Amino acid sequence: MIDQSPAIILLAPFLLAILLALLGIKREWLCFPLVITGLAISVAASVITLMRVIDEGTIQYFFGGWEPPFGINLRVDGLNALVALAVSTVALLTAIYSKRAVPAETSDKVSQYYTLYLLSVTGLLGIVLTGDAFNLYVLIEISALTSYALIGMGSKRATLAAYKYLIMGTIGASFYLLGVGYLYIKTGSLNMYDIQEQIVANNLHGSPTILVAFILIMVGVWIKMAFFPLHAWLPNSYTFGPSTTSALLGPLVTKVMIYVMIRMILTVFSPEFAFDQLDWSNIVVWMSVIAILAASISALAQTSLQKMLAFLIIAEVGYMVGGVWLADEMGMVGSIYHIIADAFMTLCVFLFAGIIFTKTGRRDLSAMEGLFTKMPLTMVGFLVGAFSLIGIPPTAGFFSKWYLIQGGISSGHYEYVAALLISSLINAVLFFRIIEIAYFGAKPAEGHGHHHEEEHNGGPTEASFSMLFPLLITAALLLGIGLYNQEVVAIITDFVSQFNIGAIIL
Amino acid sequence: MPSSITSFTPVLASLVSLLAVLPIVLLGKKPNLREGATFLAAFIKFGLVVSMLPTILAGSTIEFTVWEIVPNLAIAFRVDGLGMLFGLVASSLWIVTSLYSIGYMRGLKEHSQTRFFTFFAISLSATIGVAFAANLFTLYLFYEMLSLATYPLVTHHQDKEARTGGRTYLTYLLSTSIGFVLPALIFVYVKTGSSMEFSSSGFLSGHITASEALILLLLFTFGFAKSGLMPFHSWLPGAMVAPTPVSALLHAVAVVKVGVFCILRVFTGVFGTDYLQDLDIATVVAWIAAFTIVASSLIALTQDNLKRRLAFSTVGQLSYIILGAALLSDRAVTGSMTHIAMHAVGKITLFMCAGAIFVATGKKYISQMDGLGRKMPITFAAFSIGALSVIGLPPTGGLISKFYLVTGAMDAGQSALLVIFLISTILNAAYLLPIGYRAFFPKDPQLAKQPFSWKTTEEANWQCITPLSITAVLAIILFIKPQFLLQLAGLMVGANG
Amino acid sequence: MDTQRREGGLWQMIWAFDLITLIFLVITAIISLQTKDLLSAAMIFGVYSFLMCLLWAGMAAVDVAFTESAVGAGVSAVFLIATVLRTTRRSSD
Amino acid sequence: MKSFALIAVIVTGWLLLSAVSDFPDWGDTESPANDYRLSQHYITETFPETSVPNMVTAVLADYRGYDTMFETVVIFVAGIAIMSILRRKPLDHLKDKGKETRTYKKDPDLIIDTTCRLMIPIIQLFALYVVAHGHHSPGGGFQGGVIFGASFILLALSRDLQAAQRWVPEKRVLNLAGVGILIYSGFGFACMLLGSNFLDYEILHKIMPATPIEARSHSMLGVEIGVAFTCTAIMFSIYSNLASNGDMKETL
Amino acid sequence: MEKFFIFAGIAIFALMFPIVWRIIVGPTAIDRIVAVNVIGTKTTVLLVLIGMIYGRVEMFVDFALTYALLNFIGSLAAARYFDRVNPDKNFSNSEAKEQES
Amino acid sequence: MYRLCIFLLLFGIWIIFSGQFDGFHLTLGILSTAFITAISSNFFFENRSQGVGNRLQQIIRIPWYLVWMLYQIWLSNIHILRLALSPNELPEVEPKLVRIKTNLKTDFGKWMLANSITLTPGTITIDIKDDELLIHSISSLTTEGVEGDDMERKIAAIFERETTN
Amino acid sequence: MIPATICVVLVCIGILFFVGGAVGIIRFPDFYTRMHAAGKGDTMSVFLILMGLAAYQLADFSLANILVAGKILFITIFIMWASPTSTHALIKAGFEEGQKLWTPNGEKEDSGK
Amino acid sequence: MELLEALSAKFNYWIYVIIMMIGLYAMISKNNLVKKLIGMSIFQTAIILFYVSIGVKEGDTIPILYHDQVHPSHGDSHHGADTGHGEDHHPSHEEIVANLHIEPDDFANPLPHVLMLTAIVVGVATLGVGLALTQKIYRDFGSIEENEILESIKSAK
Repeated sequence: MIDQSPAIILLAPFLLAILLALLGIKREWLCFPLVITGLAISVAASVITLMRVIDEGTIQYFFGGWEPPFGINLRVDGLNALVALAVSTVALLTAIYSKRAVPAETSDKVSQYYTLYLLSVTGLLGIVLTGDAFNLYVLIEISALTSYALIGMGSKRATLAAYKYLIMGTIGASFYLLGVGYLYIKTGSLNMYDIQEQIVANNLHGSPTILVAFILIMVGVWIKMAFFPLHAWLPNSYTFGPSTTSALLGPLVTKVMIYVMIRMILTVFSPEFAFDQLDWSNIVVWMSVIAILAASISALAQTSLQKMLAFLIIAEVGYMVGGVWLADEMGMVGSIYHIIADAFMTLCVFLFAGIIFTKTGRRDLSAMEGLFTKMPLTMVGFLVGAFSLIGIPPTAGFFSKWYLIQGGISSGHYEYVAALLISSLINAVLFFRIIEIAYFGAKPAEGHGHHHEEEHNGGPTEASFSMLFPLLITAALLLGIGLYNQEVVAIITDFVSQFNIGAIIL
Repeated sequence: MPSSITSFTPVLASLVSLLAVLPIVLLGKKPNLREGATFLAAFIKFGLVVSMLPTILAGSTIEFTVWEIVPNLAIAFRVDGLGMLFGLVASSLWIVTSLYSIGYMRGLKEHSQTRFFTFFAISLSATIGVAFAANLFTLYLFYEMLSLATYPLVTHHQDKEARTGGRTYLTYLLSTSIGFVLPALIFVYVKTGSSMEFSSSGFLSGHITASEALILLLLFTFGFAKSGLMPFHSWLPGAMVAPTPVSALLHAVAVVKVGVFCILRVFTGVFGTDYLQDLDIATVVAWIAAFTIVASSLIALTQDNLKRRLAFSTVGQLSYIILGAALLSDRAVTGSMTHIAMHAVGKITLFMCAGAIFVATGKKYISQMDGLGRKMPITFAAFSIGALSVIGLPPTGGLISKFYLVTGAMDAGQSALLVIFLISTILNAAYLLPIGYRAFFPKDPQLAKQPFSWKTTEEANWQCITPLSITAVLAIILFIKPQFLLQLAGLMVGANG
Repeated sequence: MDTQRREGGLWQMIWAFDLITLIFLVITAIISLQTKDLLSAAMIFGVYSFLMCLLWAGMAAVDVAFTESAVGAGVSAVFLIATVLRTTRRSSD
Repeated sequence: MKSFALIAVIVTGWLLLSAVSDFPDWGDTESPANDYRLSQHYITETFPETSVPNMVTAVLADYRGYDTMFETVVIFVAGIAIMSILRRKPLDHLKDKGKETRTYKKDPDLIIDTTCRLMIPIIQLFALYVVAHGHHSPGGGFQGGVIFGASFILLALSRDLQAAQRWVPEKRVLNLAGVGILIYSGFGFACMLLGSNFLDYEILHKIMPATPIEARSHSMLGVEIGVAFTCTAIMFSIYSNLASNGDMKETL
Repeated sequence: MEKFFIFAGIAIFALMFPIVWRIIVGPTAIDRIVAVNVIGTKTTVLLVLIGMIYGRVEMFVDFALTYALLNFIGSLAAARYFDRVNPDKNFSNSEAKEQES
Repeated sequence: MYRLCIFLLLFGIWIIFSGQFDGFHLTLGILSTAFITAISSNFFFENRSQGVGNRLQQIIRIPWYLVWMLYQIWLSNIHILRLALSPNELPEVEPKLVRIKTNLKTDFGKWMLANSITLTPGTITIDIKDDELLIHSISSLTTEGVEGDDMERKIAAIFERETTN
Repeated sequence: MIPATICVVLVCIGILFFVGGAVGIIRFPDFYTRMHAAGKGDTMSVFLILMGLAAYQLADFSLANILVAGKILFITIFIMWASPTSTHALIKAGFEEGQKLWTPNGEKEDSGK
Repeated sequence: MELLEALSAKFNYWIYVIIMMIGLYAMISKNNLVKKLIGMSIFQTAIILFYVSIGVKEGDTIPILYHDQVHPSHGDSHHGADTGHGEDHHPSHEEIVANLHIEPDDFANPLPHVLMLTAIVVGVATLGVGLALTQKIYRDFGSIEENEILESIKSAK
């Protein structure tokens, strides 16, 4: 069964999603255990796969027994395995969180919600693992369709946000598909590695078709990852959807799309093409600088916690896109590391936001008054996430920033470094604003004569175990990933070094 | 070649107060036991630091690598003369401050005392961490940790004023550390590719160009904004909203000293004085420091709030240290290292006095303190000693360090800066001495006529008085016996020469 | 059935066929989007799908044409009409 | 928005057109896509390897069966998604019934009803034929499923939703859809259990009375049936949700 | 013979033009629907014709049939729309006028 | 019995569809047909009281009717063609709505009648309620054919002979 | 050759009827009359064309081709079956929507298009 | 003339871009939610057109093997020989394959067709979900015009 581990990563949630759809309608209590089982198997398989990748190098898995390019294969290398592990872990943690949130927010549609949830995770895992460019599109659509529904199940405005997401998402996915078509028309292949081989064999790097394909795929993926000027769908989607949805999609969707971008640049088009031949690195890095700054500043203007976090995600996307396009090995390593780190730190803050929303029913920042005294453990979890987003050692966020800045400096993109730092500072302002509210809110409650109902009941109390547990685990993971960043980076460097990016720019 | 010994002690010294957090939190409901834990940790820490002293004085260093966290870059501890000096100051003063804060907090019946002591302990841990850091990276880690851990202390009152103060505090410290130090740090890492281990001759030479060096130097100097160098000084007066023990901690023991300590480390350990001399860029810093000295002294003169005046005084005094380092001559560097200790002792006395005054009478403003010396003779006596030490007059330790600084300036041939030293000393005297004078010899004839008697004194509780007396005495002792401090400082400079 | 390739002249004709369909496609696409009545738009979209289906049949993509005839022409037009019924028929653009 | 859209469209259009001149001509047999071993293999080796004359079906259900499984999942997801977005309890339909301005007719039209009545079984038979003959002629699970679903839609159109619901109640619809995917993935998992890769049908000859190559062919049929199940159920489910605005009462 | 089929096909195509014209001018939605229905029928025939051109009509009849069926469903659905909605004469008339302009 | 007939009928249709006579496909055909018979056989005939023989007779008679219908459709197409291509401004067109009554009892009969009316020249059934048909006629000339009972008798002769007995 | 001839003739007549239907659809004055053109014109022409094609298919007389012809016939039956129903459904819909009946008097207003 | 030739040889690709841009324009600029979805469908079909155009070969036929290629004995017996039920006189699969000769250029490239089947399915699924969202939006906001909805949100604030 060990040989099957890459497939099991995504087949486990898939199978259980179907079982859940069949069994869960009548028996609602069955939903949660099934979800957890599926994701736990997935996490275990991811771990096994990662071990295998470290031991054996790249793992191939041929669906249907057909060798590529004839069949579809999973091709797992260091990059895949890590991102898959991150995705499945985040999904598992969010699932644990969802135990109470889902029945509360989607009253009579629990089994449907969980089915979509698992399928969404399946889609994301599939995107990460597959070695086939077209299969990637199908899986993008699966994760997108499930996202639309998962968001649309939220409040009134969530539906509108989901609609917008649908339109933008379809444009993005279609651009991607078109890009694959442009590749196909020139190479005749769909397997990522085979496309690369064909491009090299036929010397297609100068072809305008390949160039347009590259642009299309990049723009498509940028739309899906909400890269700054194309981000319009994201903030409302993650604000008004159910909290579990935000906690699942917020950390994962954008990261997975960044993975796709990296995969496309490294594996399909080759870094020589993307960085050297096109020489766009400056433009894209500048774009990401603008993205980081604009998103951070927009985040400052928000009064709703979720929305603020949504803009932070957009800023983080800027980090990673910029990091990739620094055309520097360290930048690439930093971006990949940041994918993993950011998945967990966004998860952390979104879980926090979800807890606050379930506890107080409010989304604005003032909902958090005095939480340090009322919900100390929750706040501790949040603090770790916030520190990580700000980039305070020894959380994972610090180290990802470390590598990114290192890449920025060694490639001479000081504007990127500056943007990164400014955004860190803005994050600091954002989070300390929250911390301040949570810290200072407690005292006035004693003296002033406001008779809120909350205060009569003593206000919100510590979140339930099922909500708190994932938050604290995430916080611990953030610290763990931070402290053991060497090990993670070693895997990434192993992967990245084969592309020899550093040599290209010189 | 000084030998190096591998030992876990420096790590333990840093960790002990962090470990103390657990009992402090758990014993939160029982104040006596809780504070017992604090003391225990403080004494253990002090003991650990002192236990390393002989080794250091013997010319060896103690090293320990904990964790290689980023390729080539480890969290590592290394105790050398400068670190030892600072560690000694910090750990010894923690005991005093702990005692004092117990008095202060109980005296004022402050809320959330458990939280207070918790973060106090964490801050100390970070401080010792900074002191014993072996490389820039570790230094930065503990520096950040200190910034964050002191935030709840600064904003302890949780009122509007505390909110503003805390906001300023964090804004300055975090923005400079993230905005300046971090990029500089990574720049250094990228350029040298080394472990950034401090060494007495620096490790930068040969890796960077002169202009890069200048930028780096400025980034580091301004980046460690805890040193209060203008224009990044205004967090310091802002942070005066904190309870006095915290101010004492901030100004004397932990925060600002960490700032200047870091700058000293950058000058001596990262660039190396020789390299700086070659490049001839330190003068820029020296002049900024000089400007800060004069300007802050002038501002201090105008302040009525005692703590604010002391705060501006601190800004000036810190710049002495930076200036001393920037002069790059052996004596000046020695002076600035010693000044860390001297100023710490002096300034902590002053702050504790200010706190004691507040605890006893609730007075904050200098104009209210006419004749107070008669009610609180011990406090004001200590205050005067502290003031003398800060100004640099005998019989206090301040004189020693100032002497070295001035002679150092002469060595360096910077006669213009010499003038600055003199002017500032006069200004120091001008803003500190009148306080004591007014307290004992009030202008108001009615107050002046009041007879002095021990019975009418309204001193603060003994937990407040004891520590400030101790530090006042310490200030005098340091005048008499400054040798080991000088020896420690000399270890650094000597290795340099 | 002969298994020979069809001769070139025929190919030209098929090409002409293709061309007409494409022009029709553009026309119907524009009409469908410009009509202010959503019900009509839905039906015209159905015509668009018909033409697509023809086009694919003409390009030898039988399976695609089959799917399009099943989905595009039938089901999605019905879905659109259902939505028009459940929302509103008027459109401002 | 309009001018922005225009700019976006023009830029994209220019971009796309700029590559057109680089394309091989339409219908070029020598173009890379047509000349590459991938498509050549599919054309020449499909029958030898799978004994299915319809290359599209073979590629769809075997070579790229993994894709098709997810294609089915897409349908399934769409069904569940629409249900979860729209479906509401009849209760809140009653609540806002006062606001309804539309009236509905109950009695079915005789002509339409009779026509559809006679048509439906034949349509269903046709649908099954399409599924079963996907190997030899165009068609397959998806198309057959849609047609089968259309027969239910036709019933709902000619009478009302309840008539169709009596036949395929909502719960059964969902079960059918799930079972469809389960059938599909079941073939895959069976292969896994027998020790081969997911969806590697060849190994199924151990449990099927067939040679390995026939096992591929037969499994493809099985897989198509699974697809058909899902499509049928979901198409009807989508229709009934959309047309009744989620309360399952009235449809078109 | 194939050429004849192609000509026939093009002729039928050409006959779509008037119907498309009807679709464009309307004037009401139901007129358009009628026209769409007619186009659907023509398409069915065209599909069989294409099958003849390819010489493999047995492959094309299947979906020509599907086509006829779903075209029927489509126009039925459109008709049922009017069945379900209250007659709203003002709307359809004003809408018709908008179309003309 | 009824189901068996349906089964055979459907199986015949399957054969036309399928065109594959090997065992495998025939098995599939039998399975599919059985499945459809099982789920939707009762769609075919509303009134099952009639015997199989009766039905067979009806089926035999239908083609003749269909031929007649084809002729009618042919006529109606000629009619349309004439109207459409006449150079004048549609001389004969004089549309009106006509209501007629029918004596047919069964739904199937009415259905047949309505569709026949639709396909004969110049008339279309708009609505059918109970035994009343609403007919749109393009000109008064064409209405005669409908009102002349000819068609109704033919239909009755095929489908409702039993009921008249 | 005979089947081909039959085919050509039938297809041509069918197309002619298509022309009738198409012209009718644009020329007739109101919805109901257009419905006549649409409903009737299509039925016969589809029948003829498809029969023509079926006849051609039978040129090579084999079982397979008979079945194909049968299928084409089936399409024809289907269309002739469905067409009156959809015609009816649509005209009923138009009737219910309130389409006005055209009268020769009002001709001048409407026949402009 | 050259231009015309270039145009005609790649006519499909030109038209696909035009259709796609029509769809894209509608998706971005239309206010009506249903119109946007129609635009989206048009946009997606344009891509399908592109893909299918790739697979066309001059003089090709549909990608299904000829009946007599698969059933060599067909000409005599009018019976298809099924591979699964090897009665004695029917050739086995191996024999058929051994005699099989397939000229790749005869058949259209099946791969784009397969891909586009999936794309169509995805298209209809997206359309369905979009329509469901539209209905829910109408239920919640009473309008399917984007600007009206945004206004009502603004005024509700």
